[in-house]
Amino acid sequence: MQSENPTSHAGGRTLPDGEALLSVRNLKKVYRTDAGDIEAVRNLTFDLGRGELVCLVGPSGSGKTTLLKCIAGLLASTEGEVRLDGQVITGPPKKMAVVFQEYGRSLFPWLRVAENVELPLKNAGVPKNERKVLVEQALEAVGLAHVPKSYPWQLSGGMQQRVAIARAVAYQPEVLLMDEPFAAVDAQTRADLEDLIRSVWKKLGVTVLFVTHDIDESIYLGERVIILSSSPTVVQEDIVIDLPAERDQLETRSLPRFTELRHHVYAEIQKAKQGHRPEEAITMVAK
Amino acid sequence: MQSENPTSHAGGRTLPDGEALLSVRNLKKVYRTDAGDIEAVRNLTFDLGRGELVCLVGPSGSGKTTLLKCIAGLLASTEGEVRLDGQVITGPPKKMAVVFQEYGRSLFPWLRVAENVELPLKNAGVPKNERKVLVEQALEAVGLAHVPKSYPWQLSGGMQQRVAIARAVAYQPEVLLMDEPFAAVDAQTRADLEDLIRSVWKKLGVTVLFVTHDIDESIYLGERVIILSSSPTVVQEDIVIDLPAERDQLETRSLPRFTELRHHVYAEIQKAKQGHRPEEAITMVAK
Amino acid sequence: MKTLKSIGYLLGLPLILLAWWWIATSGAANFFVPTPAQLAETFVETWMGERLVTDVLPSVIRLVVGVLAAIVLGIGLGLAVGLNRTMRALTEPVFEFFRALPPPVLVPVLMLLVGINDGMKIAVIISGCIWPVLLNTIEGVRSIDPVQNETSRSYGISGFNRIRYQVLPSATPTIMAGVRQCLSIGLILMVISEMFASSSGLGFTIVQFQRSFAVPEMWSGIVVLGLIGVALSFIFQWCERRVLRWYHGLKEVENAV
Amino acid sequence: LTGCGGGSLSGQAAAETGASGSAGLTKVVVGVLPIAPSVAVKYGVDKGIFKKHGLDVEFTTSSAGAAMLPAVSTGDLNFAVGNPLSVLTAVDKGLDMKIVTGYSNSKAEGDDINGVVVRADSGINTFADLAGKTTTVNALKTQGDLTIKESAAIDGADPAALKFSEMPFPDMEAQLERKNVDAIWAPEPFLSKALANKDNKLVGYPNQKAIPGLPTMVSFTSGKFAQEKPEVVADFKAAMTETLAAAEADQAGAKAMLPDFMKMDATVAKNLKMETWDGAVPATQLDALGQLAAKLAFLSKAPDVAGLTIK
Amino acid sequence: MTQIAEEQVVGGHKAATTRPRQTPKAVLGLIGVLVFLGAWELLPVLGIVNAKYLPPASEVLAALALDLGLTAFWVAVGDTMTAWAIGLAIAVVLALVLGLLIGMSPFLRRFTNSTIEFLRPIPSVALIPLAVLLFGMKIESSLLLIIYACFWQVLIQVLYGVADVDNVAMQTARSYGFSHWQRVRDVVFPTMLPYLMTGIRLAASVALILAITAELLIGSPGLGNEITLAQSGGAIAGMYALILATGFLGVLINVVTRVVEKRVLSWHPSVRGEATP
Ligand SMILES: Nc1ncnc2c1ncn2[C@@H]1O[C@H](COP(=O)(O)OP(=O)(O)OP(=O)(O)O)[C@@H](O)[C@H]1O
Ligand SMILES: Nc1ncnc2c1ncn2[C@@H]1O[C@H](COP(=O)(O)OP(=O)(O)OP(=O)(O)O)[C@@H](O)[C@H]1O
Ligand SMILES: [Mg+2]
Ligand SMILES: [Mg+2]
Repeated sequence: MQSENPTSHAGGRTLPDGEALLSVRNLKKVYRTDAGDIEAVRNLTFDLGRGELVCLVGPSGSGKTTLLKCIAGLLASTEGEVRLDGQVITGPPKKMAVVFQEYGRSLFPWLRVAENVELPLKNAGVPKNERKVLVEQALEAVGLAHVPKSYPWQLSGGMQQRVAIARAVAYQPEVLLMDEPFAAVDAQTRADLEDLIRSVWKKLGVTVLFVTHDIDESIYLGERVIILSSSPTVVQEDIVIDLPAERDQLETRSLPRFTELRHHVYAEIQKAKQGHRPEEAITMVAK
Repeated sequence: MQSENPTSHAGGRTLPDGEALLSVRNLKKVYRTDAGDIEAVRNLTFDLGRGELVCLVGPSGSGKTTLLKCIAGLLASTEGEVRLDGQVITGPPKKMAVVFQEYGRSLFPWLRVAENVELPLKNAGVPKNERKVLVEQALEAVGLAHVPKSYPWQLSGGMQQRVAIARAVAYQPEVLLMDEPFAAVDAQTRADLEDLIRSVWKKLGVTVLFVTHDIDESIYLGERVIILSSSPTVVQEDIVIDLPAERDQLETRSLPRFTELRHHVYAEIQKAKQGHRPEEAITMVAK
Repeated sequence: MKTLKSIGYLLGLPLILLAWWWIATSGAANFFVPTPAQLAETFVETWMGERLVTDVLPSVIRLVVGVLAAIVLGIGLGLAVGLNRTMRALTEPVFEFFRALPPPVLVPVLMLLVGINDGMKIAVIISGCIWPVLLNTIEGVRSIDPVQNETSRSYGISGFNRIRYQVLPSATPTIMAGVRQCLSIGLILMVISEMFASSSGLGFTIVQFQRSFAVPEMWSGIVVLGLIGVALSFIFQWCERRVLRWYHGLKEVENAV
Repeated sequence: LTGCGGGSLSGQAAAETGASGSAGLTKVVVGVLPIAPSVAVKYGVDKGIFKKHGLDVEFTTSSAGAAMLPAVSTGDLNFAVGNPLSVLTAVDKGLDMKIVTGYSNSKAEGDDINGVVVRADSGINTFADLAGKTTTVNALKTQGDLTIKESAAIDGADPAALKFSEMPFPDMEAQLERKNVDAIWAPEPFLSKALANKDNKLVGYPNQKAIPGLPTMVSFTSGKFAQEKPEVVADFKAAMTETLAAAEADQAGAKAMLPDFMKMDATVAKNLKMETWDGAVPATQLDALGQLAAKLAFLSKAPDVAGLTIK
Repeated sequence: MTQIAEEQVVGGHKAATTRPRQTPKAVLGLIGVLVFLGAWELLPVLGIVNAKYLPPASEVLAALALDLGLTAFWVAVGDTMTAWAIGLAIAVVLALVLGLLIGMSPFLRRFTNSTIEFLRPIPSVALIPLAVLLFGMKIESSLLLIIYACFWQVLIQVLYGVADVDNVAMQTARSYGFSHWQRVRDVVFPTMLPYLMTGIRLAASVALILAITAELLIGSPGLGNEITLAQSGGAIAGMYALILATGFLGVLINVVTRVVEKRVLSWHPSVRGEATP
């Protein structure tokens, strides 16, 4: 099936120098624990162009979160490097927002919902009235306009997750990293949020890297999907999603091409889980 | 559409006295906060027969977690009652296992993976060698046989969630309550776990109440699906899933009846989100 | 009804203990243990007059100044040390060294360095009651949830803002445990500080009573200490409830063990 | 740190390993203060004087009268050697105490064993000049402030105008030098040490001035013990009197025990000026002390010293 | 000591592998101590205090070195540490048990609040007559003072620790039918452990302080008694040497508690990964 699809290739796609906003090069991450070393990520290389919306899928435990944290400058890589705008990332860059997989723990329990969303803006020095508007809009967009005064622990799981999303959206970042941000919300809300992300992406021209487990979601949302192999992780495949730019929950999902892509990704992940590793990646490891 | 489907009806299905294992009667739960009262659940009535596998879906924040906690005896209801085997539940009943939505916080960070799974068995007085077998089997089943010595915080989100599932499965409960247990795992693993739950259910005859956001999953997994309305919550609909008992990820999902049910549930949830409330529920509130 | 209940909680155990004491002392009189009646009488005689202004008040002022300074210093130092691993390694042995020095041997050194004045007494109070605040702050900062730290870092919340909006609130429950310890230790050190180069003060008076075998008076002084302790603690708990409203809400949600 | 953990046993045998197990001896526990004159008790033990009188003495050092008097009253200590004013105060408050023997007295003439020291340039020349000034004593409401007040009164000042504050003896000289206090009341060896400094000068000897030959310590027991075990008390009285006489006669021998007894430097010990050890109860001085203490309101009334003394 | 430093990364990840190797912890600690001793050495030199009253560090260290060769010194250390260990152990066990009992019952928490707050600020020193009355001038008196002072330190920490139990963790335990005791052992205790460790660290030094103060005031044998003797004998350097020894004991005790902590709290964020790089 892979060969049938001209827009996909094993290994991450790289761009010529200067064109990439974010480049990941030979990234390797080994966690050192008392029980021995855990190689979470073996070798990752790919580029993200400015304003791209890329989805990242891969088996559980394949190192998606690890990769995201390396890109966010929260985790030092063992080998290789991540560059943003040509600069090697050593700490969290400015104007980057992250939605963490552990949404519950990422919200500050001592701040109310609106305050949680507001804090990064306040810290960035956004004037008060502007902040107010941004916070209200963001909460409205995720469907939480009615609970600004609640504490995070008074909310349901899905609501907490939406607060984290609202915080990221309100921050108006240039790069948005999201780690399974819709895992805890229902199907309908999820669809709404997918459309929200696409509209934010279009409106603000933000570069998005989006981790998800939902294959349909990755195809519906992304302009490109990167599939990670199972641990020790390399890029299994990098597919361009050649669906129309205007997407609609019902229409797009019923396109034959959508189904085709979906099957392709599904098959790839299954391969990944069974331990298949792309040739290219293996040679990369060797060199 | 609702009328087209003879196996569904608005309001929860009740069974004659003595037949139900678990009965929820006029359950109401109001959270009292300093910012005022929040009515999480308004009025829920339904029954679960012994050995049933029922899925619960509903919009985010509709009170699914609240309901589960009331059933588990962890939360006192404001009005109404929950009975297990005819006994009103006042505290956590024996032989019940819960997989919490906040899987990260539900694992004990001071115990290693295997120890986390083992602890409830140990406390229940299961002999050591038996315990060992159960733990190994459960970890094997969720695909985590290779990390028994890791601490939970050394695992990825999906892996943590699977540890929580393994703990519940190893416990061999009579009633199993699961709150979005597969939210953090990838599609392939999810499919495997779905089949695991069905096989455990068949083998042990355990009664399962399964909260999910994935509509396909609820239909694939359940013998019945209960749809909750949005907050203040009542039972929007209670549908019997008349799919063959032997289910297969590819086959079952491609059945026309599957698609039919899927559309039905989707439409119902959409209605729920838009604030539609079934007649019956409203009259129940009135009386 | 509610106030009645809280009064019951407030006085229940003290009254039981009082009754027990009363029964225990109603038999043979012991020179070193007065009866409740004796104590009550002495208490009024001893403390309700001029002593309140000349001895108790100055002591309490020194205590409050010392404790407040210790809290501020403890939290400030604790943040600096807790947030910085190198600082921690550098300072820990020295802190531990000072922590182990008994105040009675520290006071003479302080008298040499500071002189004999209120400053010295306050320094003694600080030197003793800073430790629980400092240690708890360090531990509180160290045990912050890593996900919270990552959140702050990824949103570029750093420096003062990070301390103000993330580190401090997150460590507050732990810090509060230290502050609570600090209050009673401060009171104890107030007494010790007045054992040196003093001629007035609550602690001085108690020690004086003890030395001159004015036993009921001494016990009444201890009662004064206890009452000040209770008062400080209630003020503290009131503040704590306000500061940690989110925390108590978070923990008490239907969390009966 | 653990380098010399094995410990070369170079230290002398511990001071307190009393001759135990000797048959026929009555065991008594004696509390003493950790100050130089207490060494006489050790002298008596080491020379076997107590044993001769049928007593097996175990002594404990305790720096606080606060602990010593309760211990005597409960019988935890059978005897104690301490400041007579403390005993009178305790009796005044209702504690049942009996004076058994005298112990040490200050010198009635010549250089006394404690004195008031000021800075040479302070302009304080007599006790009267201490009015309005702060003098440190080791403990308030004890013999120090009592005798200084009386001395000032004798010199014509109002005793109420004197101010006192408490401080351990070893810290006093430093505070005087820093001018944190105006005058200090120091016993030997601190007195000699302070006077060795040219910047300090002596104001006078308050004991000598107020009550010449004032007893600095006496030995005492509880009334209960005196009543129950009169023969032990009698033995103790005899042994103590003999001990003190022997120690007084063999000053050099007694002082030689000081470095071992209280870590005192050997040369300091050798040159130490010591109180007069004397087992006779100095009834006149004690009476005077009682009167004076009552006059200055240290006691509620003048005590009946004769009634307190064991004959 | 160096060995401990080598193993600084027990659990969790190393914050930065790309950065140059950090100076070992023990070396940094040593630098801290040296800076302190240097400052002390300078105090008399700069004329801030007279060397007669506060001898320079070098002189005191020399006196300490001399002490280290004496059996009597080690006997005194032994006496002090015996009282310290027994007192601390009893206080910790007592406070732990009572703290768990009180902390887990909202009723007891409220019921005992005023009494605890009344008793806590009573200085151990003021209890000396009572202690002597009850136990005489034996080790029990010192123990009473040590236990009384340490007990509250640990108790308060335990109370706060018990209140910190995570809801979800507790609900998990309840839903799996853990008995009361099992919940205490498996959920409450581990959660409280970091608080308890801080409490023990606080109490350990308070116990040392009180062991010495009790010896100082009651006169039971030990370092405190030696200090009094040195003090009244006018041996200033000797006295500071003993004080220095006390401080070093404190440092030593801390090293031990840190090692214990590293073992029992290896799972906790405070130990497993350095919160801030
Ligand atoms: N702090 C840590 N210490 C040790 N190992 C870790 C740590 N964090 C992650 N790992 C390991 O690294 C691997 C990748 O983890 P990561 O969280 O990146 O996976 P993931 O792709 O995000 O998975 P999921 O989809 O389940 O969230 C896993 O095997 C995990 O056990
Ligand atoms: N501790 C609490 N205090 C106050 N309100 C609460 C609390 N817990 C839940 N709620 C409220 O109750 C409602 C139902 O919450 P619940 O967690 O049961 O929803 P849910 O159906 O599980 O949602 P989700 O699918 O997002 O997890 C929400 O509106 C929430 O804000
Ligand atoms: Mg992840
Ligand atoms: Mg939920």
